[in-house]
Amino acid sequence: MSRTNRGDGHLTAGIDVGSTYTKAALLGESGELLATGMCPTGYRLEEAASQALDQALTGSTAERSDIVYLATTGYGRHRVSFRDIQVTDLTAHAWGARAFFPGTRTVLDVGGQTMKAMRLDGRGRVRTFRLNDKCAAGTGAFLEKTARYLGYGTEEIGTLVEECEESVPISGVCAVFAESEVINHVSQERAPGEIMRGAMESLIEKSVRLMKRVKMEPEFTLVGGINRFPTMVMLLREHLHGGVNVPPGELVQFSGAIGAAVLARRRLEILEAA
Amino acid sequence: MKPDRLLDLPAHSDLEESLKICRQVVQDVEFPTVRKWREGGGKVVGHFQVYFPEELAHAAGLLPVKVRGGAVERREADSHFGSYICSILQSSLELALTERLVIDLFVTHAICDAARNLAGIWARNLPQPARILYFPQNPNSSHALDYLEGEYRAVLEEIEEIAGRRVTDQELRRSMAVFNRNRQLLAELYAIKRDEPWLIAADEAYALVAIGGLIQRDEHNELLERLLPQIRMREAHAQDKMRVVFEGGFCEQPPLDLLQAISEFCYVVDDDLLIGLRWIIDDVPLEGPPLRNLADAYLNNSSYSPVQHDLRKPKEEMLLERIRGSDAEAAIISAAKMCEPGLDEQVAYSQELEQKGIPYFETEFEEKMTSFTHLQIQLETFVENVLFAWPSDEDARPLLVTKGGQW
Amino acid sequence: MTELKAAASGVHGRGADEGRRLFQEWFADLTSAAERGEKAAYVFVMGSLVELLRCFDFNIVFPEINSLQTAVRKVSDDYLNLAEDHGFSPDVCGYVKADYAVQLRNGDHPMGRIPPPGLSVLTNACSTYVKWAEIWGRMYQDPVFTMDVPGSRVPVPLIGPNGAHTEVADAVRTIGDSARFEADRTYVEGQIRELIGVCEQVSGVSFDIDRCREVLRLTNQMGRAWRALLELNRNSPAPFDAMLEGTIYLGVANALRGTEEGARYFEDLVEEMEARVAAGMGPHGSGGESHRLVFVGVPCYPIFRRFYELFSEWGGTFATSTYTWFASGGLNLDFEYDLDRPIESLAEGVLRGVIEATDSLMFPDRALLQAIDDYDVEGVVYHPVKSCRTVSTGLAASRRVVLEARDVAALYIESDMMDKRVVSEAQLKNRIDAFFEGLQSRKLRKNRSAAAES
Amino acid sequence: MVYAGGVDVGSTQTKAVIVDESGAIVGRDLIDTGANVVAAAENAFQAALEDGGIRTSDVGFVIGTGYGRYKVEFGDAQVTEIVCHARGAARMFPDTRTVLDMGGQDTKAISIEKGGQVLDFCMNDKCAAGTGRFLQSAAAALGLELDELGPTTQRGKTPVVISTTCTVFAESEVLSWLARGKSVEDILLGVHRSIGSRSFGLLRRVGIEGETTFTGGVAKNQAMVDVMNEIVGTELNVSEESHFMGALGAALFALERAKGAGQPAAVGKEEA
Repeated sequence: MSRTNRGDGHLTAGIDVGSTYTKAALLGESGELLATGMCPTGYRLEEAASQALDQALTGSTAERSDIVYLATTGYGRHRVSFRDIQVTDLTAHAWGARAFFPGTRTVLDVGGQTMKAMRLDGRGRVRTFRLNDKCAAGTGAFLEKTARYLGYGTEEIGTLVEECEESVPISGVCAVFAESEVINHVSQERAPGEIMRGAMESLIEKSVRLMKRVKMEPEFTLVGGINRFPTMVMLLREHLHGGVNVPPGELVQFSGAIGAAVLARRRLEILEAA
Repeated sequence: MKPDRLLDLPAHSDLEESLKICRQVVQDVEFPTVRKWREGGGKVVGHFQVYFPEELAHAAGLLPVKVRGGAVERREADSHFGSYICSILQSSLELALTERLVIDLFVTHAICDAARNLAGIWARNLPQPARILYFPQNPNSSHALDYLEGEYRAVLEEIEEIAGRRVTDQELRRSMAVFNRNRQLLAELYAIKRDEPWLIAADEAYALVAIGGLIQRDEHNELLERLLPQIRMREAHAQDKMRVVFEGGFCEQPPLDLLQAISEFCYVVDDDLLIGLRWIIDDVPLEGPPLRNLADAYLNNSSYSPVQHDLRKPKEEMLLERIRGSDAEAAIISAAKMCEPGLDEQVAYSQELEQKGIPYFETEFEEKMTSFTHLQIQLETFVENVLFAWPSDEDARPLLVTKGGQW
Repeated sequence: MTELKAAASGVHGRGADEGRRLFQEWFADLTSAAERGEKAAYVFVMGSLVELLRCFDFNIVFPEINSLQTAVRKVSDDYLNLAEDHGFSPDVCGYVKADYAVQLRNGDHPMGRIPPPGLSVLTNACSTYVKWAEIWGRMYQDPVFTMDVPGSRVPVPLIGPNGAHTEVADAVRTIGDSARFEADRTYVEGQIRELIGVCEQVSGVSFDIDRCREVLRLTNQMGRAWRALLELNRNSPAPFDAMLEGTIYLGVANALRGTEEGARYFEDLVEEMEARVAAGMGPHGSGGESHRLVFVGVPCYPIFRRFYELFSEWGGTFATSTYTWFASGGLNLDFEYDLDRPIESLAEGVLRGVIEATDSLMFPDRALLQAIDDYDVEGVVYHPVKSCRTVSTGLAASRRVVLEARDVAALYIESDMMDKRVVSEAQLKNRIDAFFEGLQSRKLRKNRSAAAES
Repeated sequence: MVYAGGVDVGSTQTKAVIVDESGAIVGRDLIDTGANVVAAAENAFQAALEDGGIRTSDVGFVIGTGYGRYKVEFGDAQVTEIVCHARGAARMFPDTRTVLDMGGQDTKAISIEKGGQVLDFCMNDKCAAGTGRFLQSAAAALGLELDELGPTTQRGKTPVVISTTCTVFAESEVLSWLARGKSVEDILLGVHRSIGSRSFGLLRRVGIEGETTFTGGVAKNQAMVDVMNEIVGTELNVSEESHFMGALGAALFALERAKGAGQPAAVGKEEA
């Protein structure tokens, strides 16, 4: 579908085709967030993208033909044939973070498997970024694993950790060895909360190191699945001695899709100016 | 009988086919050209990265081969090293231990602490001689030239022993002329990369350069003389791609697929890949004492790399010069995993580029890597920055509006 | 208590106390120099050229020692993290990173304050020295003098392929090849003369050859004592642990070479060790030396004392350590400066020192076998470290050679000299325990078969 | 009748073996280590006793081994698992001169003398690359159970090249090969070969001589055995009891001690 085929509703959309969920966001003519949609990704990526988008459309009064420009992101971004452009997660999250918090200069994105830090300039460019592409592994999955090992659900972690003052240090570079450190602490009968706190602190430390490597500047914005752990946000704030922006409420998980939608708007602007 | 041709190119093969074959041979860990040479009774001087005066081997009728590792499964070499060693060192030894690459004289250099150690490990495990050629790390001393000339003489004597004959100055000069011509042709290739980068992709150009380290240079010259005009005539149109410098390929080599991945998003307008083959910049004078001239060219008429120390050539300034000289917009600052000098230099490079406001990104690679997802995402992100950025900070405005403080 | 023991206990521990005092004084001097706004000459342990620099009244800084002190004092993490935040990779030399962080913190160091470099003097004995000094050049624009010292060109293995034994002929090394060696010596001497010019310029002091002679004489004196000290450990029990105490002595030897105090310190130390030998005392007190070992590499500083205990708990003593060879600036060599030709001889000393040090790292087989025989050891402990490829690259290969050539046990453990993240005490302990279990059963079997024969 | 026991407390599983006077296994048990290591050691030991129908009081000596060897609170002494694996392998295959033990988070190569005394050993130091964990991660990424790994891999023909050695990144690399259209079988074969090559590197470090015995839980995976046989170029010994080898070794040491009380300990540190 080319741009000229679209209607004149002046809406833009962003779809984030992630490995587990696909999310869509719809922006109105003046940049207001109209609606969002979400569905499991499954094997048929295009279908998932359609479904998420339709869900968003249902939540608004608009129709597909009102969308003038559509951007995709996420791992399936190339697999959506009705897109106008695709952008990487890095770009989408950077712009998503900036959309929520225009003063954002450093974005930390912690997901299940990867951790990314980006520094932006005032013009919206990603100045530099870093991925945890070395073996030093520290990601959300480690937290979940630790919690599961200790016999707690993700939602119980908060209270567990907040009740503890102390934490046991978990230092291993290798995530596998880190797990055995956890096992070791358990066998030494350290309190689960202390171990969990240690795991979180080790993850925070790794995040902050990554942010330092991109020469972080405030404001900081945290995106990605890690926001499901409010305690992590709290600890990160403590560690950075100050504010960390977190996308509001349910929108946390839509920062990629919203970023893509915003990028669609920006691209449209450039094209119209030309 | 030594073969005249080591590269099996079908008669009248066109540019595409020639490039394809060069690509294959460069990646072939069985080293077919070297094998052919040896089967014809020829002897081989294998020199580890970065630079070696190959003219010495050529003049003696030996084949100088650039030892630059390879993407080979390591079974024999691993056990000779510790955990924190770069891949090229291990794969180079693996190639020799498995007799895929048989070398009559192996020369390594004190380019880094690991490579220097390679000589000892080589000598313990392989029957052929190995030696270290110490290039002066104080090229600013007035004694460096005398010293290096002396070293070249000693290496030449060892080569003569392998060749079983003496090498005359006349022969050296003839070889120097061949290599001068070779470097001119490589410079022409790089001029194409710089001026019309759409005519040749980074991996294609790399294959054309790298093949030189596997065949005699006379043959390489003929190849380049035939192909360069064809490259200039190639049907290709310029795309809107970012012009970048790729830095970090002076020793371990990134896989061709990595260069190809970069080419999808960027034009690599200059790089330091196999810089040793292009180390000397202007022609080495043929008049005067040959060894001294070669030594002088190494010291005073040469490129730069993180493993040569020279107060006259601060590396970060040399990089800026490379970026300016090739009119690049950005730089890919890479280093091989576990490469101490490369990783150390990355810090200086990125600090300098940061200060100068030149976009860059840092990455690490390994010769045996097969997955480039991380790199591709970073490259895409780079390109996107050009597509979406505001012209200036002042122009930037919020694109998401809130309704009375509500999202 | 016997008289001998009483005599020994009178001097017992003197070297350790005195060493500590000298070290603290040295850092106190550096701190006050830094506070006065003075700069220092930065040098490295392999090929330090300290003798020359003393002639120009430079404050001397050994960044390697500063860095390892951050690990011994358990704060290296802070320093490494800071450097990594500035872009350094986790995979590069921890010494470089810790020093970089010291510089970023204006010389702030757990032992005091380190003045910044006004001149850096280095050799290519370690290629990382070269990268390191380039960093200071960028930070301070200080003059950097890289003394190019060519090492052995042709390695000849002790045991070649297929286990064929070939004796190492000295002729293949540059040492012993008179023409080649003399050419290299002249090359180094030429550079030393250039360096003298640089030093005069930086310090404003003119070179005094008699002063140089005196400094060289003091190093000769220290060297004689150093060699006597190492030699004393051939006794059983060895009077000191070459990995633990040997490392402490190394620090003093580097910091104070070419000084009156330094020379006297080692003469006193030899006296103390002679008394210990006479009393049959080892590092663990009297007796208790169950297993004599040789240590290859650099110690694990982040848990230095504990690392030592992991061996000493099993009665293991390091009779010698390659560290006390390659990091002693050539003091271990049977070489003395010729005071009639100071500069020529200094060139020879630097050349020999660097060649022997790098040979002992790159081609260590012969020296190790010699040590196994001389010190009568039953086990070799290889400790390659992430930080240092100079020391670590060839150890796995050397280990194979040594095991083929001698009936000894070998332990190969990897960790780091600076980076706690790759030091796992539980892992180390597991391997060290297994090594000693092997040594024990080896000993038991030997005793049994000896008993059966008689 | 004199019995002796060995308890091997590993990071994921705890194994216990009871041997009789002749050194033959008469009772065995394997349980997940879980969070309570002390209890795991006790439970495994009790279950092994039950398996052999033997009373605690009949057991003369117990040795603990493995990472949790100091958690075997009822143990009389501790010995490292390196020495125990060697001893166990030598018992099962007396001509063993080299042992390859592939466990959950470490892989070790051990060279031994006749009788099982350790001459030399090497282990993975830096990380969990090339260990059983790597296989687990790959299996998880492909949604397979551990016992399906072997049969699936055996159907592979052209292995992919796995470039990462990091266990954590194994998952994403496996997924990226899937995305590129490679079959599960070929990917798994690639994973097995990658581990095989790394293990071979360790074996080369200690030198491969005489018969090689493959121990540890991973030796239960026939595909891994096939790959190792191919790489080493000879048939490796694999016992039905491969995962009990450490516990067996410990039990054999314990038996020596139970029989020859009063003699100096051949190995291990005795409880004070």
